[in-house]
This record gives sequence, C-alpha cells and structure tokens, in this order.
Amino acid sequence: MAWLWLLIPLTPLLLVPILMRWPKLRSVVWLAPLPALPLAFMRPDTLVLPGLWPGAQLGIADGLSAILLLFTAALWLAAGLCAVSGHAKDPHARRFWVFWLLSMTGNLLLILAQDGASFYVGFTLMSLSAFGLVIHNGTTESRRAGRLYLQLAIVGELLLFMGLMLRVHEADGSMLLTAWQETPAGLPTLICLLIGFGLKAGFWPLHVWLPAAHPAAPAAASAVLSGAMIKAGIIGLWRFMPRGSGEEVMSLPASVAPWLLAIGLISAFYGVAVGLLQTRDKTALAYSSVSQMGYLLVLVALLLSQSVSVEALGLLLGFYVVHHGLAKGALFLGAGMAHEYRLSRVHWVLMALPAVALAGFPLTTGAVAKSLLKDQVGNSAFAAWEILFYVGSMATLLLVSRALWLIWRSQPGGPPATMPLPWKLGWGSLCLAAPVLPWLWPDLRVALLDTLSLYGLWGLMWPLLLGAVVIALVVRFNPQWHLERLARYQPGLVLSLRLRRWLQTRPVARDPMLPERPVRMPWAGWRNLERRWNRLGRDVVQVSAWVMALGLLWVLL
Amino acid sequence: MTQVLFYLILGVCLWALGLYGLLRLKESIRRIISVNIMGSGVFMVMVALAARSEDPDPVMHALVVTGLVVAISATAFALRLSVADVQEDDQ
Amino acid sequence: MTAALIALLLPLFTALCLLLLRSRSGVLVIVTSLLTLLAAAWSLYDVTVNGPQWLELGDWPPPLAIRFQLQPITALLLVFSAMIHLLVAVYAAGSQHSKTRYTDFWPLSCLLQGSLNALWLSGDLFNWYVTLELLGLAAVALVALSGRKAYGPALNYLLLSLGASLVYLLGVALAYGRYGVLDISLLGAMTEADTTTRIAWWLMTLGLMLKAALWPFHLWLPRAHASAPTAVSALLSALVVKGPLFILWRLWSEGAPTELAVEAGPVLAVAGIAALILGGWSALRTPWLKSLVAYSTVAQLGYALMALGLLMYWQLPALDAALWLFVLAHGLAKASMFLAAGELQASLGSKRVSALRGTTETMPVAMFAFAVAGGSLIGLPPSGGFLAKWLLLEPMFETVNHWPWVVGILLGTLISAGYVFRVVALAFDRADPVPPDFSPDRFAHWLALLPALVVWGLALISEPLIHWLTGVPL
Amino acid sequence: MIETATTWTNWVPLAIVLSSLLPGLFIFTLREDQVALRTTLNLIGAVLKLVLVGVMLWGVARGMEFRFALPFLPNGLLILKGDALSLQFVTLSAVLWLTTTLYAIGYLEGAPLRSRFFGYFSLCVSATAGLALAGNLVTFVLFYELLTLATFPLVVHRGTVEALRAGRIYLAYTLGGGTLALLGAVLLHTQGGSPAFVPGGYLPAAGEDSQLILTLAFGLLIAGFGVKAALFPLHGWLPTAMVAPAPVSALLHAVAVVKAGAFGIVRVVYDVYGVELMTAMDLAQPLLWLACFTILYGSVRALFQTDLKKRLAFSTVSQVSYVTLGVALLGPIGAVGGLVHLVHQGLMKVTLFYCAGNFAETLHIHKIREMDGVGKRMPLTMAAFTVGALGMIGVPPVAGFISKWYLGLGALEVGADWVLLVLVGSGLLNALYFLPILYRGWFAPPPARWAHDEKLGTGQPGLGETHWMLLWPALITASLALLVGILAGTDLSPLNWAQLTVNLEFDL
Amino acid sequence: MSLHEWMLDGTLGLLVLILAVAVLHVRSLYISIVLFIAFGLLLALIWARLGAPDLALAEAAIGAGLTGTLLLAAYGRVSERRRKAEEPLDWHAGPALLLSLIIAVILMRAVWPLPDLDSALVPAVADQMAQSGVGHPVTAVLLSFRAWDTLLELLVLLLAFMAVRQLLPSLPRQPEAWPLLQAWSRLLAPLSVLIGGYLLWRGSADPGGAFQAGALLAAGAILLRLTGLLPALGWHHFWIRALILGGCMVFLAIGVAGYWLGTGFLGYADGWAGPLILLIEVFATLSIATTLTLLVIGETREVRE
Repeated sequence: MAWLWLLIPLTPLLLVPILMRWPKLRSVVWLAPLPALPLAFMRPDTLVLPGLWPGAQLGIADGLSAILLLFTAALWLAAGLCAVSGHAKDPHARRFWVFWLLSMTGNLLLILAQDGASFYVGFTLMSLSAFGLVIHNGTTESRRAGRLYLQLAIVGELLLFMGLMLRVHEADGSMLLTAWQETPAGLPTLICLLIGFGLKAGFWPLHVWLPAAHPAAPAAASAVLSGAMIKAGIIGLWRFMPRGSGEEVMSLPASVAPWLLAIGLISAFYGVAVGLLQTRDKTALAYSSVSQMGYLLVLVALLLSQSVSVEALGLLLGFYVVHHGLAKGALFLGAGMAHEYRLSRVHWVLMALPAVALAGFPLTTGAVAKSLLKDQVGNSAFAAWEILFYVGSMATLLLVSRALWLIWRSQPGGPPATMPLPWKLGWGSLCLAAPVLPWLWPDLRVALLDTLSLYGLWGLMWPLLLGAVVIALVVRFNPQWHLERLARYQPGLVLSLRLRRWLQTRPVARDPMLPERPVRMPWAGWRNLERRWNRLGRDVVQVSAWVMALGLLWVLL
Repeated sequence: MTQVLFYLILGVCLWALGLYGLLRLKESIRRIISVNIMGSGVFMVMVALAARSEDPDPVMHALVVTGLVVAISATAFALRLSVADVQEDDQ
Repeated sequence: MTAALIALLLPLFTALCLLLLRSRSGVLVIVTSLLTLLAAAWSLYDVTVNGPQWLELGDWPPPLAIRFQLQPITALLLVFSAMIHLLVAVYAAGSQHSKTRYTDFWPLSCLLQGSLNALWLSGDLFNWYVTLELLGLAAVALVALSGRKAYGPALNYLLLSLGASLVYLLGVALAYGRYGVLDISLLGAMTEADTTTRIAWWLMTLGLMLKAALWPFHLWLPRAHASAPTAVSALLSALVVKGPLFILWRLWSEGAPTELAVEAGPVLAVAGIAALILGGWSALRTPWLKSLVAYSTVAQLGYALMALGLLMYWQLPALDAALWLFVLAHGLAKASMFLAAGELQASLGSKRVSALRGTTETMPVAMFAFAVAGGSLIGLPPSGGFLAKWLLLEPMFETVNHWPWVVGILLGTLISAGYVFRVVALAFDRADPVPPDFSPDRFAHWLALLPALVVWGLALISEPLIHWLTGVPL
Repeated sequence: MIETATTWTNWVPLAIVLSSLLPGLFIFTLREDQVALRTTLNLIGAVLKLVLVGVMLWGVARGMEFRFALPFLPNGLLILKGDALSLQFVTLSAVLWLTTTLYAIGYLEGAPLRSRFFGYFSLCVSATAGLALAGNLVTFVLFYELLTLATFPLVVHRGTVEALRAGRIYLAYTLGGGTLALLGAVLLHTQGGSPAFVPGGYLPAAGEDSQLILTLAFGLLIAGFGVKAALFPLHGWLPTAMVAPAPVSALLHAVAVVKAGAFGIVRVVYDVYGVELMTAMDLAQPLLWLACFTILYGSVRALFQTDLKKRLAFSTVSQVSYVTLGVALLGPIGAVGGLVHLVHQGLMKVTLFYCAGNFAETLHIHKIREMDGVGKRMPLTMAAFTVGALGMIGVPPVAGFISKWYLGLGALEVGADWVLLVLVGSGLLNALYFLPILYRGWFAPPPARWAHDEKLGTGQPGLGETHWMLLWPALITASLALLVGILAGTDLSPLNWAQLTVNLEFDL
Repeated sequence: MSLHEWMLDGTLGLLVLILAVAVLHVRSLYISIVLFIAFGLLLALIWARLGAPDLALAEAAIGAGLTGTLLLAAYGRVSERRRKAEEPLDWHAGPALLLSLIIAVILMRAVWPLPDLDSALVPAVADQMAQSGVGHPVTAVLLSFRAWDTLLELLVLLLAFMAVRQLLPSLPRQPEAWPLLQAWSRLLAPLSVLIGGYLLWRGSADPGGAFQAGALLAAGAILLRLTGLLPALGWHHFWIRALILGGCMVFLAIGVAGYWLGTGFLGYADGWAGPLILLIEVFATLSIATTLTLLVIGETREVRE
C-alpha cells in the first residue's frame, strides 16, 4: 500500500499535461490536493523508492508531519477554490494553473520527503515555480519583485545544496533525515542551512523579497505563498538541524541558539515596526508574516538549545504553523476580495476572526499557540526573554488592526456586492477555522482548555487590552507622522535592478554593422622583407655555390 | 716537395679556381667553362695520385678517361641547353 | 642475385630497343616495368630467404672488381623504385593531361630506372659517381621535356649537379689516395679518423647533399620540379632525390670511422630540423601549388636527414628502419601528391594554390588523394608516415636530455600540417567554386589515389614490416 | 597475430566501429538526389550500432569478454575492448548519434552537399566509437587523430569565410593536441610498451629516475587530451567552431569531440596511471586546480556572450571540466560524479543545441535578445530548452543535479572543501546566464509578428511548431535527461553503470 | 728532382694557372674560349709529363678539341647582344677570392700526406694482367676489370645525345664552302681515319683505345660534314641509329652472354678475352664517333611524328 504516497505529488503533476490538453478542466483543478487528506489519516507505511535518486523515501513518520500535511492540503484546497473564481476570466489562466500545480507538487513532496534529496527536489520545484505565480500579473512591479525573488531563491537553493552536501558528508553518506538529526553538524553546515532556509522563510535579515513578492502576486497565490510555502523554510530547519537526544548536549548548536533567538525577536519587532508604516494592505500583511516567522525562528532556537523536550516543541510548532497559515491565508484572500467587492458587515465579522486569532485572542487557535509558546520559552534556557513575547502579541494586535483598517480603506465604493459561491466557501472556511478548529482537534482542545485557567486568561488579555488602549488613542488623535516615504525605500529591489542592468548592458558586443576599425597591415613590413629574401635566392646556381663554399669552410675548419 | 705533390697542389688550386668561377660568374657559358676547369682540377689530382708508383696506376687512368667522356657529354648537353634557353624564339 | 641483375638490365635493354625502333608507345614500357617489378620482388624474396649476396663483376678478385651487393634494404629499394616507375608509366600512358606524349619520355624514364637500380646495387665509390651522373643527366633531360619554360631551371639543375659531382669526385680521389681502395665495405675496415679522411668524407657528403636537395642546397629543386611535367616531377621527387641519400647512408654507416660519424651526426640532424622548419615555412608561403609540393619534399627529407644524423650520432642501427620506412612512405605519398596536384593544376588551368577553391565539389577524388597523401606526410596514424615517425621518436625518449630533437619533430609535424591543411581547407571553400575547363580525367584521379591508399595500407602489415626492417642485420 | 580463439564476441567491437564506417563510405558515393537511400542507410547504421551496443551491454553484464586485437606496432597492438568504462561512452554516442542523424536529416532538408556531410558524419561517429572501445593508449591516440580528420570537414561544411577560419583554428588546436598526445604515448611506450588498459593502471611504480619521465608524459597526455576537453588555455577552438551547422555543433560539442578529450583524461588517470601512482606522484593537484579554473572561467565568459550558440559553447567549456574535476579528485564518489556527468552533460547539452538549432532554423533567432516570447510560438522546444538549462544549473530532478551531487560529495570525501564552493559558484553563474534566456523565452512579451517564420511544421505552437524531425530529437533527449535524473537509482541508469565502473577501478 | 725537371714542371704549372685565371677574368667571351682551348692543350702536355699517354691523347682530342668546338658552336649561336656582356664577374670579388683561397689551403692540408702512400690496386692489376687478355694495363682496366664503368660511360654519352635531341633543334648556319677548307678536309679526313684505325688497333698493347680513336674519327667526320661533303646525318636513318646504339648493345649482349656462360657478368671466357675486347672496342669506337659528331654538328630539323 506504500505506493499510495505517490498519489499525493503525482495528482497535481499529472494534472499539468491534462490541463494543457483540455483547458476547460480548470474548474476541477482545485481538487488536486484532495488525496493528501485521507492519506494523512490512513498513514500507510513509508514508501522506499530505490529507482529514484539514491535513498529516496516518501511517507509520514511523525505526528508533526501529519499535521503539516493536513494543514497544507487544506490551505491549498481553500486557496484553489478561491483561485478558480478569481482567475475564471484571466487570459493567462493556463500558465497560472501550471505554476500553481507545480508549486503545490513541490510543497506536498517536501512534506512527505523522509530523505534529504527528495526534500531538496520538492523544495526547489516549489520555489522555482512560485516565481511563475509571483510575476503572473505581468505588471512591471510584479516583474521586478519576481526577479528579486528568483535571484534570492537561486542563491538560497545553492546554499541549501552546499548545506545538504556537508550534511550528507557528516552523516557519512546516509540520506535519511532521521539519521541526520542524530549526527552533530559543523558551523559551515549550520550557516548554509540557516541562510538557505532563511531565504525561503523570510525572517528579518533575509526577508527582503517577501514584502515585494506577496503584494505583487494574485490573491490566491499570495495566500498560499504566505500560508504554506514560507513554512517550508522552517520545516526544513526543523528536520535538518541536529537535536540532542536528551543526555549529551551538542556544544555547537547550543551556542548558536541564543543568536537565533535574538534574530527571531528582532524579526518579530522589525516586521511590526515597518508594517505599521505601510500604506498598502497586502504589504502590511506581508510584514506581519515576517514578524510571525520571527516567532517560528524562536521555536527553532529552542530546538537547538536542547533545553526543552522535542515532542512538546514539535506539537507547538504544528499548532503555530497551522494557526498562522490559516489566519494569514484568510487575511490575504480577504484583502484580495476587498479589492474587487465591497464587503458586507457579515464578511467583516468573518474577516475579524483570523485577525483576532493572530493577535492571540482567547478561545482562538492564536491563544493556544501564543500561550504554549510563552510556556515553552518560560521553562527553556531563555526564560528571561518571556516578557518580550507579551509585548510581541500587543504589537501584533496593532499591526493586524492597521492591516484591517487598510483593507477597509481599499474597498471600492457602492453597495456590498454578493460574492461568488466558491470564493465564499473557501474564504469562509478559512476564517471560521480560527475559532472552530480547537474544538475539532483533540490535542488543540486540551491545550485550549489549559489556557482558560485564570492565570492563563490574564496572561493573554493584558497585552490585548494595552493594545486596544493604544489603538483608541491613535484613532482619537489621528497623528500625521508622514513616515510613508521611509517605507517606500526597498534595498533589495534597488540591488536586483542594478545587477540586471550590469548584466545586460555589460556585453557591448561589437555590432557587425559598426565599421571594422581599419587594421593597419602589421605584416606589410614583413612582406617586403620576404620579397627581398626571395629576390636574393633567385639566381639558384650562384647562391648554391656560395652555400657549398661556406659549407666546406665551416665543416672543414 | 716531390713532383706528385706539386701537381696535387696544382690540381687543388685549379679545383678551387673553378669553384671561385662558379661563385662569381653570371653568364651560363662561362659557368660551364668554370665547371670544366674544376673537372680538370680533379683529374689533375687523380693523375698525380696515379703517378705515385713508378709505373703509373692504370685504374686511375681508366677512371680519368671515363671522367673525361662524362665531362664532355655533360658539357655538350649543358651548352646546347644554355643556347636553347637564351635563343630568341625565332622559329 | 640473378633476379636483381634482371631488374637492373631489363630497363636498360628496353631503352635501347625503344630508341632503335623509334617507338613512342607506352605499353612496352609498362610491360617491362611490370617484369622488373616481378624480378625485384623475386630478388626481395630471395634475399630474405638466404641472406645478403655479393656478385663480383667479371669474377675478378675483390679489391679490383666492382662488387654488386644485394642487401634486404637494397632489394626493398629495387621493389620500391620499380613500383613507383610502374605507377608513373601507367599515369603517363593513361592521363590526358600528361605532356610527355610526343617526347622521348619512355626511353629516358627506363634509363632513369636502370641507373637508379645500378646505384642501389653497386658498392663502388667511382661507380656511384658514374651512376649519379647518369641519374642527373636523365633527370635533367626529363625536366627539359616540358618545353622552353623548363630550360632555365633544368640548366641550373644540371650545372649544380655537375658541380656537386665534381666535389664528390674530389672526395673520392682523396679517399682513394688515402686508402687505395674504392669498394665501400673494404674501405669500412681500413678507415681511421685523420684529416684527409675527414675532408674526403665531408666533400663527398656536401656533394651528395646538393644532389639530394637536402636543406641548405635545396634551392634548385622547387623550380625544377614545378616546371617539369607531372609524371616527371612525381618520379623525381619520389625516386631521384633518394639515390644520393642512399649513398650518403652507405658512406656514413658503413664507410666512415665511428669517431668521424659521431662528430658529423649532430650537424646533419640539425640540418634535418632546419629542413623541416624552413622547408615547411616556404611551403606555407609559396603561392604556386607544385612548388608547394616540391618544398614539402625538401621539408620531408628533413626527417630522413635527422634519422641519418641521429643514427650516426647515437650509433643506433635501429634508426635504419625509421630512415627507410620514411623513404618508402614519403616516396609513395609524394608520388600520389604530385600526380593529384598535376591533375588539379591541369584541369583548373592555373598554377596558383588559390585556384583550388571548392575542389572538393568539382574534383573530389583528386582532392581526396591530395589530402590522404598529405595525411601520411604529416604522420597521422595509421599511415606509413606515422610508423616512420613512431620509430624515429622511440629512441629519442631513452633519456630526457634528447628533448630538443623531440621539439624539432613536433614543430615539423605542425608546419607540415599547416601547409597540407592550407590546401585542404581552401578546397572546402564554396565561395565561388572554379568550374574545371574540361571534364576531369577520372582514371588519372583514381590512379593518383592508389599510392596514397597503399601508404595508409602499410598499417595493416606494419608489424611484420617493422620487424623485418629492424630485425634485419645490416 | 589475431588471437586464435575467435568467438563471435571478438568481432562485436569491430562490428560496432564498422557499423557506421561502411554506410558512411557508401554514402560518399551517393548522388545528392538519392535522399531515400541515404536516409535508410543512415538509420540502418544507427539502429545496428544501437543493437550491437545493447548486445555488448548485455554481454558485459554477464561477464563475457569482448576483445578484438590486431598487430600494429612492435608490442603495441590495436585493441578494441568493451569494458565497463568504454561502454558508458559508446552507449551515449550510439544513442545520441541516432537522434542527431534524425535531426540532421530534418535540418539539412534541401541543403546542398548532404552526401558529403553524412559521409563525414558517419566517419566521425565510427572514430568516436573506436576511441571509446580503444583497449590501449596507441589505439586511443590513433582514433583521437582520426576524429580530428573526420570532424574538420563537418566544421567547414558551410564553406563560408567564417567557417574556414573556424576550421583552421579548430585544426591548429586539435592537431597540436593530437601531436602532444602522440608524444606522450610514445614516451610511455618506451617505458614498457603499450599493454591493454587495466583498471588499476598498468604503469610500474615510479622509481626516482622514471619520476621525471612519467610526469612529463602525464603533462603531454593531459595537454593533448585537454585540447579536446577544452581545458582552460586550450579551449579557444570551441566557441569559434560554433559557426558549424547545428547538428554538427550538437554532436561535436555535446558528444563526440568534447567527450573524447574528457574520456581520454579519464582513461589516462584511471587505466594508465591508476590512483595509487597518481597520489604517490601527486599529479592530480594541478589538474584539479586547472579544472576548477576552467569551470569558473567558462561560466564567466558565457555570461558576457550575446550569441546563443556562443553562450552554449562556453557553457560546454565549463561543464566538461566537471568530468575532469571528478576524475582529479581521485575519490570513488568523485569518480562516480565525473563519469556520470560524462553521460548527463551529453544528454543535456545535445538538447540545448537541438533547441538552439530549432530556433535558428525556424525563426532565424541567433542572438539572445531576439528570443523574446519564443515560448509562445514554440512552447515544446522552449520546454526542452528549459529542461536542459535547469539541468545545467543543477536543479533537481534533471540529470545535472545527480552529477553535481556526487561531485560535491566526492570533494568533501577527499577533503577538498573549496571544490564545493567552486561547484556552487559555477551553479550560480550558470543560473545567471541561463535564467535570463528562460525568462525572455517564457515571460517576455513576443514581438507582434516574427521577422522570419519558416513555418516548417504546421506553424502552430505545439507538436507542429517546427519540422517533426527537428522537434522529436529535442523532446527525446530532454525527456531522457529528465528520466536519467529521476530514475537515477535504477540499475539501467548511467549512475548505476558509473558506480559499477568505479567499483572496478577502486576495487571496492 | 733535378733542376731542369723543376724548371719544366714549374713553367707548365704556372702557365696552366695563369691561363685558367685569364679564362675566367677576360672580358670578351670569344677570347676566353680560345684561352680555354689553349688551357686544354697544356693539360694534355701535363698528362704526358705525368706519364699518362692515353690521357694526353684523350685530353687533346676530347678535352681541347671537341669541347673547344662545342664552345665555339655555342658561341656562334649566341646573339650579338650577349657576346659583349658587360662586366662578366659581379661585385663580390673580395669575399669569393678569400673563401676559395682558404678552401684551397684546407684541401692542400688534406692532400699533403698522400704522395708517400700507395694504392693496393696497382699490384692487383699487375698480377691479374695475365688473364685480362689485353697487353696495355689501362685498356685492361677499362674493358675487363672495370668494364661496368665503361658500359655506364657509354650510356652517359648516349643519354647526353638523347637529351640534346629533345631540345628544340638549333639550326646551324650553313657554312659557306671555303675552297681552302675543302682542300684541307679532303686531305685530313683519310689521315684521321688512318690514325684512328691505328690507335684502335694499338689500343690493346699500347696507349690508345676506343675513346681516343672515336674522338679522332668524329673530328674527321665533323670536318667533312661542315664542308658539305657528308650528307645530313638524321636520326631517322636506321644505320645512324644502329651505329649509335651498337656500342652499348654489343657490350651489353657480351656481358649477359658472359653471365649466362658462367664466367660472371661482363666476364670473358678465358680464351676469348682478346678478340671479344677488340670486337667491343670497334663497335664502341664507331658509336662514339657517330655520337660525338651528331652532338657537335647537331641535327637538321627532324620531323616529329
């Protein structure tokens, strides 16, 4: 039964040629991730494929992978539903769906991968085909964002490749991730993996492409980009990093952990700070993703510090990824919808749910994730930093409310229009997931009940209240700080443009039309010399006689 | 300084003179003459060698006779060739 | 030995009969050269079976009489010259463009072959002088066949050949004066290195170098071979030039004392390298097709001179095989190249190399023959030239300090590749293919291709041939 | 003399060489208008060779001995032997010859001088097959020179001034190289004759006097083969030879000539010197540095080319040095990487050249800036080009990734970590010069109307976008490159075969 | 050596040298040819002085006589313009002189030790003279010991003639029949035939022989032809061809017969040596005479078929 796993990556892959042949099938394409759902529950044993690249193994080994598979499939399904209606009349729809399906294959494959090579194949397929989604609109802004994305993606790929090589070498040839998790890693490996996956995850120093790419992509694409794809970076870090098996603490990763924690926190706060300055709703949401990825990086830092039990941390990672993915997906879809239709009041309530969940409102997935995160940090080596997480959730609340405001502002005028059914279904399910999911998911429900304790509730509420007070002040006084100009400066784009210009203008190949510069005949001089030499040898007899005489002289002396 | 040595030296001088002629002469008939002088130089050396024993060495004499005939035939051919080469095409 | 004698006398006898009957038909000559080839082949078989043989003419005791020596290499050379002569005779009879139709080409070429065979067989210094004269005169007469434009070069060739013979004769006189014996093998036993011997040997060497157009004395060859008719220039380049080389080899390997040989070796080897490079350079630069092929002869003789020089310098008999394999391969390749060049020149009506543009389309077979022959001259595997070069290279690698000779050969190969591919590359140019004046002569083209294929076919019998050459005691 | 026990296996290697030589020679005599006969001859030759190679593959797997020997030089036989290493190369050349013949027939439809072209084409392939099956150094050098002769007329086929100039440059380089290789072979021949190639290398341990000679011979051989393997100082001829028609540059620069040089280096390092002697005399280090420098140099030069085929040529210069790199690492995994890249690079590069040829032939596209929106007009060709380009960059799952993977591991295994940087750097450079092409092809807006549209096929995008004989070879080789990458683990894949060869070499 | 011998040799040597230098350096071509003829005669004297009577005869007849005639004939055909050639020798006199002097000195050094050596061949000839079948040693060497050289030499002569025949026929200007010349030729012709026959006959015992006799006969024939008393000797006449080729044919035939009979190639059966040599000598003389005549007086226009 193990070959069933092949169904997951193959269905979208096989749909691509089918779609090319019969474009009318576009309406059914959103069902591509469906086989992933039942298989996540059935969990047949892992499939070993010796035929593929050496050491290829597909399958779900642990709970976390199951959660991730379920969540990704669900998100792709919902976003696919919205994309079907969004791109019904799009002239380049076929090209969109081809890249959509390819990146979906990549995403699902990397989750299933149990060995480094398959993971890398899935990862590359996803990141390269995502480029197609980013520049789908064809505007100059999306082309520039796409170019920056691609350049950084390629650099990420290659660094990841180097990291993989080093990792395989350290694990002396075995390709299985489980084996990698036991063997310690050298500093270069860590650096390569961190930067390689970081460029995909998009936390603070490596986030440059994210605020440019997500707004440029179509709504459904940016939902999936923000929701599922950037998580791949974190998943990668989680599976590749060595984790101490409890008794002996690996020196090197432990020393790196504090640095990671610092970067995570900086990324969290930087994301919020710059996000608040944005004037476009999607960019603000993108920065919110940057800050959330900061928190996920904190998780990875905890993993490396080996001061916390791995299972608990795994569960927390699962919750957090699901929570952020669904919420951010819903917000992006909502923003996309807001640009087309005027939302009715019910829609705004639905829109508020994921926003609130993000901020960590009680009784939502956000609450669970935030509180669990604070507990883990509490009883890990970095207990001192716990206070910052509270401030963090307050900041997130500010950013989310600004984003909501921006979305509201960007709505077109006129009466609230009715939304097409698939859009309503997909978006609605995502929004409702925030409050409903804990009740459907047993582990989540247990965690939620823990947060309901008095101390837990207070822990959640005081940052939100503080945040609400700040929002009230801002609405009241409406200060005009004119900091928009600061936001527009995007270092990444400038650099990428300069590289492109250097590349294309450098080779000023000599245009054949240009007149060849008159080459002075260098060998004219030689030609005369040669003519004189030939004239010398014209009288054969005399010259030979001379040569004979000279020969006699030289030889006989 | 016996008679044989004297003629040997004379033969060598004639040979060298013939070579000198080849170095300097431009006109073909004169070159043929200088080649003949060179030939006679060599023949003098051979005849002088033949005269070393009291009754002269017949082999050397036979060789010189052969040499002479070869010389005359080559000269005849060379002269006719040089004449044909420079002859205006009056035919 | 009788077979060798037949091979010697048959061409002479045919020449006399042709003159007596005043007949100009080529068939008789082709038949007799076929018979000569068979006789030579039989003598080759005879000598390989029961070893070298000697024949005193007139049964007089050794020091007095002229002695004919039949060594395996001599037999091989007999076969080689018979083969080339047969090929050229068939070409002269068959080809439309051959300018030798209304002349005494037939008796003259038979005399040439007869004198060459006399040269291979004899071992007497003065007899060599007479055969050289005979060879020289026949060659000049043949060159003069192609009318007025050839008289100038022919005269120069004749004068120089006479001068060289006299220099050689002086050397012989001195040698005879010093040792009193004319036979080379007897001389070999008696010579010791004193001034007279040294001067005598060098006089003979310089004379022979001029007659064999070896590097410093090569100036007469390009003009003579370029102006001669095609069949004649093929004969001259392949055979006549090799006669004096054979005498040079016998002189130094048999006659000269070892100290003299060792002292003279490097001089000849350096002259060889200079021939390779400067001859090749002139071949690269000359605008005329036939003089290109002639200069290539001068260059390729550089290999032989080098082999001879090193043979003397290192006293290494193994190099004989390289020398004679080279002579064989060069002879065949040069005959084919000259015939092809002659045909190309006659069909295109112009003497220049630049007229060959696009000949791979107009005359593919002739161009192919030229290229294949060129391949063997360069020494591309598996041609005969390659085998010779391989045998030449092998002893050079005994110790590392022989590297200058290796560099010489490397330069030689590159330059020869240069001037061969200069023509071949031009042939592929399709800018404006020059249509030949009249339909090219198919038979002559295929005939030109034959020796080139034979020289490349040497590879098939290469191992027995090399064993036979190296294994053979001189 | 020829070995007495002449079973059928002795004649198979010769049959492989003759299977393309005889049709070739016969094609020379055909007139221009005998198209059907010429095409059938070509295809029969190609298929026959493929069948024979298949038989040999099957035989070698069963452990049978394929050896044909002919006496040539004193203790230097002409040997044609089918061992694991040679089979890899001969299979590659057989497969790609079939596709390239198909391609050439389509490409040269109606062109003049086709008999001459296909004649020399078959000679060139038989020389490559001979070179692949060569059993000792003498035979190898012999076929190495014949390859030069056979390929020269192909390079100058068009007969224009540039073609001749390129031909002359090509000759200057390759003949020089051939002579150097010959000198090296003679030098080794004097050391102990030219016995057959032996996996561990047949040279005796280096005494102190023969140390210098062996190093000198190694230098000569590597310089000789380096010319065709386009190592740095000797690569000049490759870009200029791009003026040749597309099938020629496809076959030459992807399969026959370039691989001959790389294969030569592999033979010299493994089967002549052997790994122990190489490490003992520390010969591999300079070769490693040269290969790495060539990889980077080739990619940088490719960056600045505006002509499509020139860029591909420089990319070939850098890609072939991967093989040399793999071999110079002297580690088993590096060796596997090098050998498998020999096949992978062939498949990918041939695809790229086919596509470049299609663009040139159908839309007269020669410059990269003319490629805007080609994906719209010729999607399948562009797809094949993309597969090839991604493979070159090393993006999984195309074949290039597998070889880069093993090269990386091999470098680490031997402790040459800086080589990993070179691999990554070259991957980056490849991306820098291939991705703009892909970007222009797929995403740039196409011109309103194509300046020259030959409408070879039906003229409509899809299967009819160009002549079927031009399209199908490109698709076949692209899918092969993909399959070889994806199904690398199966036992028929070149990777497995390379592993088998390396096990023999390092007797693991 | 006694004083008077020194006087004779010294003068002869000096004279020869001066003549040779004069031949090369004199301006006009005609004078240089005449001086060259004188040089030839002096040489004949020197050969006689060195005890080589055969050579003296041959030198006089062939060296001086025929070569002189050939040179004058060539001079006759050379156009006016070329006769008064400007400076015959070109500029680089100095280095050429120096070079040839040095070479002469080197060769003298080589020749220096030779006089007191002797040759192994002289005694060999002496004890073989008995079987040679001829009295005079030079003729014995020429026709029996080294017969192969002589045969080749005849071939050289024949070849030269054939080569000359190939060139464009040069039209001799018809000499006006000068009566005194006619009288002289009528007187001299029989004389030359007589002396030639005598030389031929004596050749076997004393100095003389085929070549000298042939040269004399040729001289006589040329004289008769020039004065118009002999008809044009065209190559198309069979007897002319037979005469010219006879020498070589007979020699070759006898050689082959010798080999066939078992006495070795060009070896004569012991009893038959004398007459056979005489037979060869007769044919050789006739062939040499005709060849030399035709070489000198050239051919009338011969129809090229």
